[in-house]
Amino acid sequence: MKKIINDSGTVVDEMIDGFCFAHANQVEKLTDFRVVLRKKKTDHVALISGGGSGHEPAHAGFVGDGMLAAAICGEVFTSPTPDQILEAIKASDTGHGVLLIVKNYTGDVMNFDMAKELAEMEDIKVESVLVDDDIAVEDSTYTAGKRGVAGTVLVHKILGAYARQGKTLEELKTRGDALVERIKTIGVALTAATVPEVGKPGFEIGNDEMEYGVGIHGEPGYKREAIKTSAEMAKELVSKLSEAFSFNQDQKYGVLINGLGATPLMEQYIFLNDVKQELDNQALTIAYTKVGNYMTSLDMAGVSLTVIAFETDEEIDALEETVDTPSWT
Amino acid sequence: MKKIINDSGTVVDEMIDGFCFAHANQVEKLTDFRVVLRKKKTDHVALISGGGSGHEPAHAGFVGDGMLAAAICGEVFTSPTPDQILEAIKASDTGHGVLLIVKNYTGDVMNFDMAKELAEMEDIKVESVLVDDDIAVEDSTYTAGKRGVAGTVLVHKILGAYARQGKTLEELKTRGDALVERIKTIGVALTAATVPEVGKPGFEIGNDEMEYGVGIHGEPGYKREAIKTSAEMAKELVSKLSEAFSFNQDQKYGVLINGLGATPLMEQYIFLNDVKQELDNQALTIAYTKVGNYMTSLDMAGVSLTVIAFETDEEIDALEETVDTPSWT
Amino acid sequence: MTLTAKQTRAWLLNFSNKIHDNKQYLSDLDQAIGDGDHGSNMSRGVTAVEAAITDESLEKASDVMKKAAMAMVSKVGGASGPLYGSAFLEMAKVIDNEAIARVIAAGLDGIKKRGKAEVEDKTMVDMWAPVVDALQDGRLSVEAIEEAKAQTKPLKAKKGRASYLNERSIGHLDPGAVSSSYLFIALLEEVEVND
Amino acid sequence: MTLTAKQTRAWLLNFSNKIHDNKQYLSDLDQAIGDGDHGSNMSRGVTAVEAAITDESLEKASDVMKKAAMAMVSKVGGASGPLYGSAFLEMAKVIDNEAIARVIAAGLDGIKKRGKAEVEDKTMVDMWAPVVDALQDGRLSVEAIEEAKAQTKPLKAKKGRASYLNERSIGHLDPGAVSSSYLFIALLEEVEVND
Ligand SMILES: Nc1ncnc2c1ncn2[C@@H]1O[C@H](COP(=O)(O)OP(=O)(O)O)[C@@H](O)[C@H]1O
Ligand SMILES: Nc1ncnc2c1ncn2[C@@H]1O[C@H](COP(=O)(O)OP(=O)(O)O)[C@@H](O)[C@H]1O
Ligand SMILES: [Mg+2]
Ligand SMILES: [Mg+2]
Ligand SMILES: [Mg+2]
Ligand SMILES: [Mg+2]
Repeated sequence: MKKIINDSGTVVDEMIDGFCFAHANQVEKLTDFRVVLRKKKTDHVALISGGGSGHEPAHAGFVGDGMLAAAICGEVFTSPTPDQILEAIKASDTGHGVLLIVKNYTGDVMNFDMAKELAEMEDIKVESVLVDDDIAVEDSTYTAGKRGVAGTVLVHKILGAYARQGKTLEELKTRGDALVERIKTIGVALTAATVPEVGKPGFEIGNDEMEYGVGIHGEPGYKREAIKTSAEMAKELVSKLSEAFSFNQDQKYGVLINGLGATPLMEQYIFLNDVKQELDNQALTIAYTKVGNYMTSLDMAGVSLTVIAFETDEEIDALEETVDTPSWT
Repeated sequence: MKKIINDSGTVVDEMIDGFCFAHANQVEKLTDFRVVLRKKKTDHVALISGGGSGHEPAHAGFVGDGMLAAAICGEVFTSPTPDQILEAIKASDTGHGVLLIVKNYTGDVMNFDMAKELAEMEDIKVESVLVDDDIAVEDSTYTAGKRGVAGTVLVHKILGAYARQGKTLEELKTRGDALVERIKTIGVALTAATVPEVGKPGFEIGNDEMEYGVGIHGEPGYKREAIKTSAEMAKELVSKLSEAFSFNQDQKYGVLINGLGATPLMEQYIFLNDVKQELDNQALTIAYTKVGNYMTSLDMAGVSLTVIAFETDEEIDALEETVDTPSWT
Repeated sequence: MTLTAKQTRAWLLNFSNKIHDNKQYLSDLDQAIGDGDHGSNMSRGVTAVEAAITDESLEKASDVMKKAAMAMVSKVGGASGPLYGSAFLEMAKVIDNEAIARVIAAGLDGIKKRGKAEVEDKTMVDMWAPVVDALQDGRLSVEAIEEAKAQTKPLKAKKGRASYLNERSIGHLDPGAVSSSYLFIALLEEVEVND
Repeated sequence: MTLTAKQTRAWLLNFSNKIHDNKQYLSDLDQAIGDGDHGSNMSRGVTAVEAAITDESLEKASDVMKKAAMAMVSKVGGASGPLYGSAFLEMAKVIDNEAIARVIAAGLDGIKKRGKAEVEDKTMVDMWAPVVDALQDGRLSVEAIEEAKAQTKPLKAKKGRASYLNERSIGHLDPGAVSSSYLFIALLEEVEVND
């Protein structure tokens, strides 16, 4: 394992210290709780998110005016605990209530739920929106359901804009739940991530192999193949999304190409170019595009493709609105 | 070689197409010349930069209001040609003249010089600023001089702000030349980049080795060692900068931690935390900090550390000013 | 019979030792069908439990159990943190007044309420439920515990991270059921439960 | 004697063939002390040269040479593009009126002006300069060219990418000198130069 770290046990704390130093104008650390807070309090509903660390810039990079009021950092790839989340809620609430944006993993769901219950006992209004955009996993009552992945940052951005407009907690909850239904993601991994504490890659994969549908913690995907061209990968991923969406030529769509950590921007743009071809072939309207490392998996090579079906142009505007956060360009 | 590409011969064109599609609000392609242009013309001196491709987001990601008017994309790791540069100059000039920001490599210098001569023959006022911030290389009349690396993006940003203020071409040239003297960079690589056309890593390095001073095209560094902790790497790089600068406690400094492509943000923030310790030990004032992948080397793992010694607070303001480009946050 | 603070402390410290001893084994089990962190998660948790319950001023069993619950909740994270935390919290509510069978039953309710898993979903519920039954019948034994543990192997996971594996989760022990088995073996070792 | 358009075309096409034949070799030489692209840079360039000079309507040697110069300048990039481009451009200026020794001397001046290298800096200058001398004395031969090429090996690079290597550049042929050697061997093969 070659990493620029000091001690695998302290990576999260050192990262938070570096992060809060780098972005001292925008954020501050809630000492002892691994929470990154917006420096200037919001005068509207506070959006809070978080999860295991190792997905940087998610989630701390999206704290700031127009997006999150706080981000909670768990151990690497492990959900944060209810007390951390509770402190983030208490520090962020300005009387308008708090909306938790949670990725759908058993651990995250339970820890955020407990925090919600604890906060309600302290008379803070809390709602939560569960993001489960990863269509690589079957959604049925026989599984923990689909996972939350890169689409989560689109939820941060859109609801962030709505919150800034002064929408109520209930409105944000309703819109958030509806929004999540229209965001779907699917990825392809070329290499596995190495968790510092584990010291070796999370799964083995050949020098000429790739795997479709791998999760952002290295959860197994649905198909492993010899490495293909970007165009073929785009074809596969778009076809999966096409099944999941039943695309409609009268609707506008948005596309997020998300680098998983070790994949150069050059490849991400090439991949976008191929995704565009595929969507053009289906005569779809792409009204919004975003490319870059937003929800990573440490040093995993690969990309994910998120498509959002817009219901109104308001959503596009919400994505395009300028914000003041460390990592949203 | 595992890459998300189609054909190693067309990576640059496909990347530019993806890029211009993704950022259609801000930029457009100058067809046939691998030039990315700002969509809205500037009404002041036009800054232009470029170089070999493979350093994304440099340079096209910095095209837009407040930074560059155009970026020229060469083959991977190969300087662009004078005719490309000339077309970028002609398309960007609005009568206020054009400033070329050139990284100091023999190829880049000569190609940009030729373009300048050609443009002057067409009565366009052109000046250039040469960036040579990489202190890993000895600067003497017996070498091609220091290389231009990550510090280049600080030059784009600061001169971009000045240009937007309406400063003249001569003023920008003078300030740029002075600025470059106060920007120094040194890096450490953990792995080598793989150029698509070559198909294998640019140099061999052991699974437990790192090399100080490697260039952004894989140029050999000054020392290879077994992998160290982030704190030790910070100590080594800061000591090199310390020699080069003779640090002054009455001056303000800025720090850029630049990821080389495959290194996760988590590690970059940990590294920043250690760099901060080292600078604190010398009782230096850090008035500006930036972290992220700005001048990459394809899929190389590693970071570079750039320090700028500020002469005036105006420079800090120039760095902090909001701009409208694809990749500057 | 209800547990004293002293008995509760001894029980939890014994549990803690077993977790430390089997940390790597638990992570290995989790590597096979999860994300390989169950051992380090639990070990982080019980270390905090030890620190929280050594306080000799804790007089009632419920005080000790509540401290342990809070330690698990605030140090483990992941899925197992809230589950053990909820179990311990529900147990704390009744431990001063109810017999051990009712106490563990309360813990099981806590787990089921929090995690929404049922028997045969291949989770720690598949350890807690048979233990509650055995306690009610006054026949809890190491054999019964081992038996329950082994029965998680052929199951297909329907909850938690292992459920992403679908059929591929079959043939492996459930890590949470195994860590829970240590809790009940520790109970047997420290307390006369089948009285 | 001055060159005709036809002779110039034959010379450059011969050069082009030699570059294609040695593309990998030139890149390998560049891998040792540079960035490994000299072969592909030159091959991209001469492919463009071929296309540019086939036009039979080009009547003067200077027309052919100018086309070749523009092709090199606009297709090669890197260091060798502007250097070959400048050399060819300066040669185009005199080729219709001067003898070949003066033509190559003009090319050398172009290279030196553009790249600021002197003899013994381990660049293509170390091929061009001895060739100019030999032509002036009417004694250019394959042996002389090979000799000049070999002499770049012991030199320490002071210009271009190889200069970053400092002492480590010693012991390798300079790739640009080798590619230039093909230009002069092609010249010998197509034109009677030592008249
Ligand atoms: N919904 C659930 N109900 C009951 N137990 C569960 C549930 N989900 C997971 N578990 C238990 O948690 C264990 C995994 O815990 P752990 O590895 O610490 O958390 P994570 O899955 O977040 O990494 C599983 O082996 C299982 O026993
Ligand atoms: N300043 C210079 N003057 C003359 N020739 C030079 C100079 N710099 C480099 N060269 C020549 O260019 C060759 C390298 O060309 P090439 O590999 O195509 O460009 P790059 O170095 O940009 O990759 C060197 O072998 C050398 O002969
Ligand atoms: Mg986990
Ligand atoms: Mg080159
Ligand atoms: Mg686990
Ligand atoms: Mg080269």
